[in-house]
Amino acid sequence: MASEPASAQASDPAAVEPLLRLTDVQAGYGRAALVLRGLSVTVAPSSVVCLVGPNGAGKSTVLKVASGLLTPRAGQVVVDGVDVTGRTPQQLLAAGLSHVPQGHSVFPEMTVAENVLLGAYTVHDRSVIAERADFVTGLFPLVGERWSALAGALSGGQQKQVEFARSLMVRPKVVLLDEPSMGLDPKATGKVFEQVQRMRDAGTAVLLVEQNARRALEAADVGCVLDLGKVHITGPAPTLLADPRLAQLYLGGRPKEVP
Amino acid sequence: MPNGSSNVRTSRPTAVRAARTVALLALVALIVLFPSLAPDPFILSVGVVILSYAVLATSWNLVGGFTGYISLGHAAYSGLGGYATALLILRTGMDPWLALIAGGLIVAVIAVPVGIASLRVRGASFVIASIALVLIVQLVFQSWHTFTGGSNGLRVPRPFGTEVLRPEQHERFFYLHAVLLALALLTWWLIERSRLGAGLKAIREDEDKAQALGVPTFAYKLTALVVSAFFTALGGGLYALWFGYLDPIFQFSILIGSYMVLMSLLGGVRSLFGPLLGAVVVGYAVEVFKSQYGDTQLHLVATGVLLGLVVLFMPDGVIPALTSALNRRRGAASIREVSAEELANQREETAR
Amino acid sequence: SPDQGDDQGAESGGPDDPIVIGVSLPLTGDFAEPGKGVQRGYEAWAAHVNENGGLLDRQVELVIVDDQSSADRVASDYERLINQDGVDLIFGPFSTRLVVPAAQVAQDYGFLFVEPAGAAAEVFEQGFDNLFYAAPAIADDHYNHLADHILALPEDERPETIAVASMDDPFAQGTAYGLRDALAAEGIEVVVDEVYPPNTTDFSGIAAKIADSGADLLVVGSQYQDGVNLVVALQQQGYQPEMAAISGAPTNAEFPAAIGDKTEGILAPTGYTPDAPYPSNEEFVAAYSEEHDAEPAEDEANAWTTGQVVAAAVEAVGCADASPECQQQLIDWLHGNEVETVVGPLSWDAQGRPQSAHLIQQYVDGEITIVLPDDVKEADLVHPKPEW
Amino acid sequence: MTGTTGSPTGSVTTRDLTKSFGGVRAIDGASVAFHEGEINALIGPNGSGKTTFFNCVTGMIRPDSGTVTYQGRDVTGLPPHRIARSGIGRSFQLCRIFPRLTVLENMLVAVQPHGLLQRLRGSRNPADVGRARELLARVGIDHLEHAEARDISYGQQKLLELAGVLMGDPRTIMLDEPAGGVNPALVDRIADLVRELNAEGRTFIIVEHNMELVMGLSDHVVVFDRGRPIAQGAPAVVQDDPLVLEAYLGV
Amino acid sequence: MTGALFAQSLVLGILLGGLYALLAAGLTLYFGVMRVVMIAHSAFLILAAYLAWYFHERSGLDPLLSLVITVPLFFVVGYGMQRFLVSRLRPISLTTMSVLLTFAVALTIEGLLGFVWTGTQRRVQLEYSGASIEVAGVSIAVVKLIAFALAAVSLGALYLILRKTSFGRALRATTQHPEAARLIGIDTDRVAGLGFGLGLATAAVGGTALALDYTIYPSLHWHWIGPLMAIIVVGGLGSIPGAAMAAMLLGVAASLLQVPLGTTWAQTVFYLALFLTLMIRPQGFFGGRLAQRF
Ligand SMILES: Nc1ncnc2c1ncn2[C@@H]1O[C@H](COP(=O)(O)OP(=O)(O)OP(=O)(O)O)[C@@H](O)[C@H]1O
Ligand SMILES: Nc1ncnc2c1ncn2[C@@H]1O[C@H](COP(=O)(O)OP(=O)(O)OP(=O)(O)O)[C@@H](O)[C@H]1O
Ligand SMILES: CC(C)C[C@H](N)C(=O)O
Ligand SMILES: [Mg+2]
Ligand SMILES: [Mg+2]
Repeated sequence: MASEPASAQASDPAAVEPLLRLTDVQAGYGRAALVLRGLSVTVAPSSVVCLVGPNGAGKSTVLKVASGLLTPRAGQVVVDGVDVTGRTPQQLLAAGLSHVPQGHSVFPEMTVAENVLLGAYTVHDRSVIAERADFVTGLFPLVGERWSALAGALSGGQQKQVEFARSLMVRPKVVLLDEPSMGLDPKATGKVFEQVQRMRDAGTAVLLVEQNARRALEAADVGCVLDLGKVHITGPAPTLLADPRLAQLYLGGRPKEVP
Repeated sequence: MPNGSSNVRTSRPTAVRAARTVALLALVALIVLFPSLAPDPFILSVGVVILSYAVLATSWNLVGGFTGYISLGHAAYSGLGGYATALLILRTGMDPWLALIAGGLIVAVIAVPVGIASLRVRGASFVIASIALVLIVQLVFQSWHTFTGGSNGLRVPRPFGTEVLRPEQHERFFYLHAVLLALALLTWWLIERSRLGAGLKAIREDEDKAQALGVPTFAYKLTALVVSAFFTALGGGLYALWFGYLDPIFQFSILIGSYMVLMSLLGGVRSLFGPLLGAVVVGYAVEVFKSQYGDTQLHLVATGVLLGLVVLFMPDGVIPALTSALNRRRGAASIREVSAEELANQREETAR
Repeated sequence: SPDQGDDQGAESGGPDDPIVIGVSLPLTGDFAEPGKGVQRGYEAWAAHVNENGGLLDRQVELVIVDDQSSADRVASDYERLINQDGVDLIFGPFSTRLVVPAAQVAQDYGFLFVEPAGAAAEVFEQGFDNLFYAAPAIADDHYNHLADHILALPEDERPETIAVASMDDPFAQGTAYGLRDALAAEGIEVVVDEVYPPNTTDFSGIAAKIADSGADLLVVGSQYQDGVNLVVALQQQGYQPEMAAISGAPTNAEFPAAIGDKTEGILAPTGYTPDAPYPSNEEFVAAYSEEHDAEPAEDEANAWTTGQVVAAAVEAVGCADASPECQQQLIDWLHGNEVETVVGPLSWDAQGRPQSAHLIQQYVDGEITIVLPDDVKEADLVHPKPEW
Repeated sequence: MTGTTGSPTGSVTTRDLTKSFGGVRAIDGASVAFHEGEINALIGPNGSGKTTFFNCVTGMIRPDSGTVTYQGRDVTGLPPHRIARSGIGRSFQLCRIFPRLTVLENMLVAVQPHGLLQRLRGSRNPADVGRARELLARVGIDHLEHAEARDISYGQQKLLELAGVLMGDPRTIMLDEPAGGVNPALVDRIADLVRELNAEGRTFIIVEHNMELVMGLSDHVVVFDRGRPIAQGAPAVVQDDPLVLEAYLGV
Repeated sequence: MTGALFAQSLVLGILLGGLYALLAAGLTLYFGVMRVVMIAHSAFLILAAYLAWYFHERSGLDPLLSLVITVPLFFVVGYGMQRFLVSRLRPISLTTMSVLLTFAVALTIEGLLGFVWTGTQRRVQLEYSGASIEVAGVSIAVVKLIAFALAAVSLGALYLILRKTSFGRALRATTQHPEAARLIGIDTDRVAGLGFGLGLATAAVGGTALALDYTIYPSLHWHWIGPLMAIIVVGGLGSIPGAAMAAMLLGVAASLLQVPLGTTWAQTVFYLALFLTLMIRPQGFFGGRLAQRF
């Protein structure tokens, strides 16, 4: 079933130098077996690459390796032409890569304001911070409404919104999003995907992991199907969406006939 | 259904089981023969002390190991057990053995309100409450001269008459402690394999979730604490009958409580014989530290360093550490990897 | 170290073998300081005996172990000394709290138990028949001379109120309450009666109460440091008693250094003075001073006394081994005889209480001086005491 | 609009349920009835009080006022384990599993017995183990049986939690976002599983933002906004309700 | 109780409460921001007191000057302790294991103190040890006043650092979600280390204050553990203002109760307050929602 594990760049005719490249990465947790077994992904500027795959395939692990939370046992991580393998998340953030992890990652005992402003921990220009804070409160009204509530007191979906808002306080070159729409209501989901598109338009490279696969692939340029720690299929997102075998295996339901 | 065997750890080789049985029998034989092997009454008395430690550690583990509520103040229960036994004998003239059991029961009853107050809060608050408990009983027993003998201490009448010589006393108490230890171990084992045990372990991991699954968490925790306090008190009472003297400062000391924790942790809180092993190691080490470092405070340093090392490098204890080392040696395959391949096949099949 | 006596009988005690004496002492923990004093005393005694030809013509050898001031430890120490180290004789530890559990072990094995520091009355009420306290008087009687003196004062000089503060310790309480009860019985009013746990460090509350009462006579039952702390706290509160009787602390050599020039007029009982005219005392002071460059204090003296008492019994009976017969002979001998010691002649009642009395000392012109009883005093008791 | 469908057998029913946190009214006088024997869905925007509602019903938090009845019995304010015993099983939105127990042990905890003797019986009874394995297979994580639960991926943990709830064999199953983070292919299988169990007579109350799943699966939908129901009824009806479109779907 | 005695006891209680407040604040810091129950805090306190005493013995200078050495020293030691010991604990059992780890540290310190300086009780002798000023019939010992001032100043500084600086926010973020903190660019290792250093620095200040007016000996830390632990629970685990208020309240209560009840029984007020808190309001009386969740 594994077709040519081609580079994601294949889909990008311009063949510009990618902003993020993972090459032959092998990684695992502690002494346990390898989770990623020789995996390669590239993300070009102004593009959205979407990783889909079954639970436990290793999608989150890919992002952790890319952002330095997990050091790979072999292989390379290159950001904007610089080999950053083994660097810490802060160093990577400084190099222009940000990662919004899966699950819940607000600081529960701090206010929404503190959470959002901490997103700009590495930014020192106060006017920039204020401007971006205005932007995110505009995007997610909830964030403004609950500005001085403790983040831990918000509902699950509200927390995800705060997290996403927090991540927008910096403007990195590469953004890694791990299931940003999980737990969000349809309205908020729409806004997240909209924002992803905007980031792309601004030249950012986005690596997106989603279980809301159809929706994500619709928003993405390139899709990668990950299973058992390897990329099995890479191709333009629309092509993957139309593949019936893929649909049955990974996307669920029937392929959509609607426009 | 792959196999209906009740033994979930996929068919443990019978050899291992046989080895376990042999080890168990050897342990029993060792304990039975120890008094006749001991070269002098002093060694025998050290044996009594170690067994007493083992009783206390095993009892501690009934609450610490199952529920993960770490009590640094368990000395309160052993001390209360000792005092309850002694005071019953002195004040009511009760038969010493009856007093021992009654003392255990009284302490178990005392543990109920203590549990109601302190088990409602997890982690930090519980530890702090346990420390406070031991300090408060220390204050009370020290100050309440008329009833407890206060800081003068309390002499406990010997249960065997004066005609039973001291070495003979040691031997009898050695066996009595062994019996109590066996009872505590049996209780632990029964709970471990029971559904009550499964519920307690779930509490250790996530209390709310356990409750949502129908585990009456509060009742379970309280049960564990009360059973633990009961055995700890019996341990304290038996020791008091043997030792013959109670001093509030040494009975209600955090250090004794911390020994119980150290011993359990060192051996392994999740294994039946962990605390026993820990007691042997720590009990022996305490004697060695003492004879090595004699008149300096270095024995405290040694205890501290040992505890620190265990917490940092062997938080699961010796027994689990050894088992997992053995498993690795045997090259046990990672379950996940093998079945991941199976999973792939399975997926292929569904796809077809 | 001594041979690991697998047989603990007289057989091992050949004429050339040393007599091994086992002691457990609090060398660390709460009683470490006085414990070390006792250790110095025992060691000085042993060295002195050996220089002078030993005991029964055998050398003596001390085995001293540390019980960390713990009652559990002290019992197991004697258990080991008797059973494993095969000692021939044992000496007692320091402090009432440790003496009781240790005496129990000694009794179970039939050993003679002479002890230097279990002064509290309780020690003698436990039914031990092998125990002897090697000092002039039990705690309750330490202040007897002072009580008599106060009660003999003319009406207008006699204190009308007493404030008592004592450590919660049988010895400290014994001394303080001995005086309190003697005075209270004669109608002197007790206005403050405080007990504080061992190891108390904050005395300001107690001091506030005492200062508030303005009592004429201050009676403190202390071991050492607590006495110092209480005095400082009382100074902070500006309390000035007419008379201050403090047991434990003042006889300690470090006391004047610890509270500076505020010692003047403080009274304290003592069982020992280096100036005592007893012949063996001169020998003791000479031997001790030579080695330590300082005169012995009470703890050292009590230890030495212990050695003298046991030695007297051994010489008289002619045996020194662990056998029950020998030990019983030693015990019996002590019950029936008087022993000359550095604290004077000592004899005991059936429970081991010594039958003499303590002296009363006072700081006069910066020196601690004997002021009572009249027949041995070095200076007159100063009353009322100067301000501190 | 409180037009409860006159279903005679109410499963979980609440009357004027209210719960505030500080100034926030999480539940605001909600009177809702879920249908026994059906697959009910509870939807609504983020922060509309769905999870809080679940927590009030299952006793995890105490409502400020109002009542909760289950199969006609008032269960307001009972401790969570009592409510679980009465037949309500639930999952958590922020996935709760027992991290240091193995996957199989996680399953066995859910078998909670009655009576002292039962509790002292061995916990690894072959029948239970068999059933646990079967459920794990149905959610697709049977191969992880011996792995410690903390070592499995986020989605796998959610599946484990679901299987754990089913293991307790509850009559009524309340699931808080069962499909969140779960692979779509597996979501289909879970949907099948829910239908099967429903066919056996079990009641479901499902909170979910995956509209496709909700509309395809449920018989009865309740829509929450700001702590109270704004619409309820059959999926097709609710879907076109202007209030719902406005508040939730955002069109 | 006479009015004068009441006033005197009240003042003594407030002075003592100040010291308790400072120390409890340090404990709260470890717990509030790091989930660490630092049993060794009072052992470090005694260590600092010993250093102050030793400094005084050696140099003859005022023990307060030792702060110049001990505060930075303790800061560094705290940093190291977090980085090399505490950070090795597994997050899942951090709170309980930290109790045991820091307990081990406390034993080690106690043992070393005993080894180096023996079990003898020590006391700094100053010209002004016995000095006091009298205000409206109440004598206030100069040393106690100095200790109180030290405590108040450090407490204020601590509060400002935590609430008003970006370091303070980073510290709290690090505790609440280390992974997310790292992902937004916080050097979590450093921040946690510095936080611990800060906590330990308060022990240095407290210890020096203690040395001014108390006798010290190696096992003295046991006397502080109980009341301090009780205070942080009553105040609400994790809340610094809560701890300070509880410290004041209980300090005064113990001091006043001592008059009718005596030293020993008055001491029980701490524990009774603790158990009452657990029964009535487990999250503490002055803030902190943490107790129930951890
Ligand atoms: N902390 C961990 N320790 C050990 N193994 C882990 C750990 N986290 C994940 N794994 C294992 O690594 C594999 C990949 O996990 P990963 O989290 O990358 O999956 P995923 O593709 O993101 O899945 P999901 O869609 O469920 O989030 C899984 O099989 C999981 O069991
Ligand atoms: N413990 C709490 N403390 C304070 N406020 C809370 C608490 N729990 C919930 N809330 C508030 O109650 C409201 C409802 O929250 P709830 O979690 O019930 O929403 P929900 O419908 O489950 O949302 P979602 O779809 O995002 O999960 C929210 O505004 C939330 O901020
Ligand atoms: C006179 C002292 C040496 C007595 C000793 N302090 C005791 O506790 O009994
Ligand atoms: Mg993932
Ligand atoms: Mg929710």
